[in-house]
Amino acid sequence: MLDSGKIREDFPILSKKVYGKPLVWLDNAATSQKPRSVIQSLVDYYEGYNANVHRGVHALSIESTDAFELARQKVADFIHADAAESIVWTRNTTEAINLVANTWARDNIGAGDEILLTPMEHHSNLVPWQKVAQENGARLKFIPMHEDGTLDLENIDAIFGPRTKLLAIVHVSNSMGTINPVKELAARAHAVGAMVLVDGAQSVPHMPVDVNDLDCDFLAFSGHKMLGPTGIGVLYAKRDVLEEMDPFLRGGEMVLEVWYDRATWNALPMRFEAGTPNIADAIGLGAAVDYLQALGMENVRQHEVELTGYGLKRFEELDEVVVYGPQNPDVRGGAILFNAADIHPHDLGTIMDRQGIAIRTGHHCTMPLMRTLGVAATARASFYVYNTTQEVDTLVDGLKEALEYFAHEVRGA
Amino acid sequence: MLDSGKIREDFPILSKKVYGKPLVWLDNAATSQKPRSVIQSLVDYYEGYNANVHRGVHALSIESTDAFELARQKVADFIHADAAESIVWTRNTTEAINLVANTWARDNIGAGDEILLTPMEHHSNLVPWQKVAQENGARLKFIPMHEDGTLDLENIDAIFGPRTKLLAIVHVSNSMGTINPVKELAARAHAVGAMVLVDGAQSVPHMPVDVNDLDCDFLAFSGHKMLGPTGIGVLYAKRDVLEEMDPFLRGGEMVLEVWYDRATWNALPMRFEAGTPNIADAIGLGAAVDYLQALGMENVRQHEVELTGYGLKRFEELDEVVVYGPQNPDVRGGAILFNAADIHPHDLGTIMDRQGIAIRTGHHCTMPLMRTLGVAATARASFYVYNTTQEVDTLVDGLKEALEYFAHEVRGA
Amino acid sequence: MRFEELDDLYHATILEHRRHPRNSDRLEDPDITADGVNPFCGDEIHIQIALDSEGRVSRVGLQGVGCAINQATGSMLSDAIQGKTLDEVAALSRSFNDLMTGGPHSDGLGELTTLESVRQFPIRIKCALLAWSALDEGIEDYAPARSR
Amino acid sequence: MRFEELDDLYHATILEHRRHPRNSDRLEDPDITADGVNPFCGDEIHIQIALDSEGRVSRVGLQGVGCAINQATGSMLSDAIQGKTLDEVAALSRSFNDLMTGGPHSDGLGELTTLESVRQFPIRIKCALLAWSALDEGIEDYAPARSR
Ligand SMILES: Cc1ncc(COP(=O)(O)O)c(C=O)c1O
Ligand SMILES: Cc1ncc(COP(=O)(O)O)c(C=O)c1O
Repeated sequence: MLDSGKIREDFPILSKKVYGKPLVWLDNAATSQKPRSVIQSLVDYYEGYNANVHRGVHALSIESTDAFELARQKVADFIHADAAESIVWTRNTTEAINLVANTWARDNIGAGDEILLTPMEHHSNLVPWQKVAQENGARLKFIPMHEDGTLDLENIDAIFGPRTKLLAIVHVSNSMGTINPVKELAARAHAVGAMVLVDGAQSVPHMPVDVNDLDCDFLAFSGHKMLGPTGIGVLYAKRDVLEEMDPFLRGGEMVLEVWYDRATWNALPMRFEAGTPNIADAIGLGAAVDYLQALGMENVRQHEVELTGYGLKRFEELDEVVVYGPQNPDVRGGAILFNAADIHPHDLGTIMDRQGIAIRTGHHCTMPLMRTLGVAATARASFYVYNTTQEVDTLVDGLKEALEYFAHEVRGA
Repeated sequence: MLDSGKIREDFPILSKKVYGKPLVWLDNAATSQKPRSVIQSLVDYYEGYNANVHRGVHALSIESTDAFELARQKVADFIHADAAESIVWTRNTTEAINLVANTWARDNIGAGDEILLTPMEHHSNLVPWQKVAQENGARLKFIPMHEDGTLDLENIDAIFGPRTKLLAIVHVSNSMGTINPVKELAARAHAVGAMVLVDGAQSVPHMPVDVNDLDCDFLAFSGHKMLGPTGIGVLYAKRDVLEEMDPFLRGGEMVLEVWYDRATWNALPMRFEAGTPNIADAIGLGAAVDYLQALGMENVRQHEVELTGYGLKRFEELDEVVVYGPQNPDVRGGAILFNAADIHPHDLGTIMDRQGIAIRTGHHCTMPLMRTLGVAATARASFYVYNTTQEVDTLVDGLKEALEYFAHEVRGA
Repeated sequence: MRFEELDDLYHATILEHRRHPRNSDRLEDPDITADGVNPFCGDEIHIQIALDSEGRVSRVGLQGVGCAINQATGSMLSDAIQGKTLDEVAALSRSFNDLMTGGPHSDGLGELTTLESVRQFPIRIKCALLAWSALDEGIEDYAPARSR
Repeated sequence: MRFEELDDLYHATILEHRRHPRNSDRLEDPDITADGVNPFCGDEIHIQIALDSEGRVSRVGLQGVGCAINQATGSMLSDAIQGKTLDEVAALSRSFNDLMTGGPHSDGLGELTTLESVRQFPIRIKCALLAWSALDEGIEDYAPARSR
């Protein structure tokens, strides 16, 4: 569906060589590469209209404010939010989740209440809730999981209850690729009066996401994983929820009036954006959204289904390799998590690296999940719009040779 | 001392025209412009070695981690910090102050304790402390101020006491330019066992700052005000203080080990940096520091003393204009705060804007100070390395014409 | 320096109103009061309205601090609403909003039409709207009291 | 595919140690225990040491999970410290650290010298150092107990 060959031309870094070999970037779940248009949007900003936003009467301030707010509107449209006021800029997914933990959750989750999670949460959607649980006397509860990395929803009625105050759930697992049935679970959560936070770090970049369809109360995601710059992320929240929340960080920009002893708060969404925002990178994320919209998110998704399907099939050739997570590419994202029987992931990572292939190795910020899977570390290849089946071939062929290499031990210096 | 003419060539935006007139950027206290080397550092990163930091074994991740940590070392050296571990990346000054308010202050300031501030604090060094005071039952206390915007230290002995737990003070006032005697006050604070936080948003970019000489426990500043990109700021903290502090934001990167119910923390400074950091802009700030170091901070300071002295003198020609703050340029930073008797600052701002001159108008995020000065709003011109005496002339001449313009009211459409 | 492009914004009529604001005495026993602040500018506006037995605006008091646009708009407003019913005032306010946002507007705006020039300075539009939005709120707050 | 540049890192000696780790039985009554973890890699190392009456290492147990470098280093270490006094072990550890950081090092490292190649892969140096820093800590913790 996507013309990856053409897309690749938009990404300057993809023509780079690593150890003399063409770069094969398969570490997209960690961070994506950036198209020229995004990089250029930063240059245009700094060379043409850099100025602090919102309070200036001069031309550059007006221009930068307009571009900054236009980017917000683009992001709102991208996830089908009703209003730009629902889009709060953060540094990344992690800060977005911490914002909710330190405001809504801090004020609304009490002793004995339950926060419902899954065993596959990224540390960023787990450790903040540990703090809330500890400080407010609440309990973390985990939806059970099948061996193949999908949620076990058989006893779902017993899982949600009157004490459930929040469902905080990853939309697409960054480790195993599992796509969780967020919409159905959100309906369950709302039925018992709980709120729903979706960690969209791996869904928003890779598939169409509609916050009204999911009916989530909060959605968190990162710009750097969706062709955007580092340093910019998003918290989406329903307008009425945001309206009721106490501000998080305090200082300039988020206030309306200030006296020595007290202050009142600015309108949404500035109320949640203290200090000078990351203006350039918000605009850069707007450019990334433009790029993705032009590709079409249905096409992006389809491309990854194809790559993942092809990858999973080719992985079957590797006898000594275990693949974790669901096997049907239609119900999973574009990350393949695996281990080679006899080679530690870090050795594998080093061997792949010397072939120009960037994969990620370790715990992928899901240490508890690794324990549940019974492994200390794993390797992961993850795909995006510019990856090709040829690159999947390079990966699999590279793995084959690595396995062979480690099988022969009699070599000398 | 500085060759501003040559410096200007390094800043692409300065050759821009606004309404057909050359841009005169005098809004530096809000944000500075960026040299080509800083912009290029971002392009180099995204086109050459963009990758997530710290946990990758592949080449790009190693390269980006090295550059990211080198930038940290550059910033440490710039403020003469003993170790790079003392440098925590934040989004901006505001987040840096909030970090301290939500960790050290939350845990160490109790009922009846006092937080000492000045009447000239930026909202970002006031509103976070209002929250701490409210939640912990502490009291905000303000050092008195003379009419000329300098602190009144006559009764200083009565001001510091056994209940003083924190002195949070702006180093250089962003409104009036006042340079506060931070070193002397820090010594007083430490003598009564209080900690010292310095808001260096307007000092670090403009003069040599040595954290060991000041002996402050915390120093906060923003990259975007010192030739760096938006979205990156710094909290410096003494190593042993940081070591004792609870983490603030939680999630990936800041943890060492994670279980479903608990976690342990990573080493300094990562412990305070949750989630994917703003890698590109940290590297960009490193490039900005390189640029400033090459100029020499003593020279930067001297240049601004000259411009401010020249400006204050030329302002004397304007009968109907009131200038606030201390009058001796040797004891003040490069910001001139003023009001034209009969013209509201916003009208002034608009008239200057049409001449290509960007000044700031309003409360400059110091609303309580504006009330103390007895004004609703003011205008501010603030200088940096690329500003020239000719630009000061353009400003003063422009003000003259604006005053004349408003003096004649009989004009028609 | 050529300020021609500013002459529309700072039209003689506008500057004259700013220099000599109309109806600036505070009313002591108003039927309606309305207050607006724009903390970002430090602008304030305070309006008092007395109604006659037929519900028409009989007297207006308007005080404020702020920029020329804000001050002049307030002064013109205090003239323009005299003798009007509250419904007519609300219609006038809508009409002025239309003028500012570039929509089609009725031509009953009189002097207020000189403020059309503010549209060339988008950042200043809120200065012209402060008095009107305060007035709208004041009338809204009054309406339920009236129907009690 | 040409892996020549990897042949130094995955030297035959290293792979052989990884495949057949020495001294892997856990000691039941050790004088010294030392444990190291690198959570980022999921690597672990557990060392037990028994001393003879003269304070020399008489037996070693070493178990671990982790990459080839970590495993091989541990295995070589467990051989290399046999019969040494704790001071000699500490000196050997310093010497190995010097090897890894590119400093001058004594030539008493024996097989461990094959790990010099790790220096070409800086990100992997911590894999080679895990066992040694665990050992250093284990000895440090033992020293005060000894002098009690
Ligand atoms: C003195 C002072 N403190 C704090 C700040 C806040 O900086 P930032 O908006 O970058 O967080 C500023 C700048 O606006 C400032 O001038
Ligand atoms: C599922 C998931 N959640 C959260 C995060 C954290 O994102 P960030 O590091 O950008 O805050 C990531 C990425 O690492 C992720 O994959």
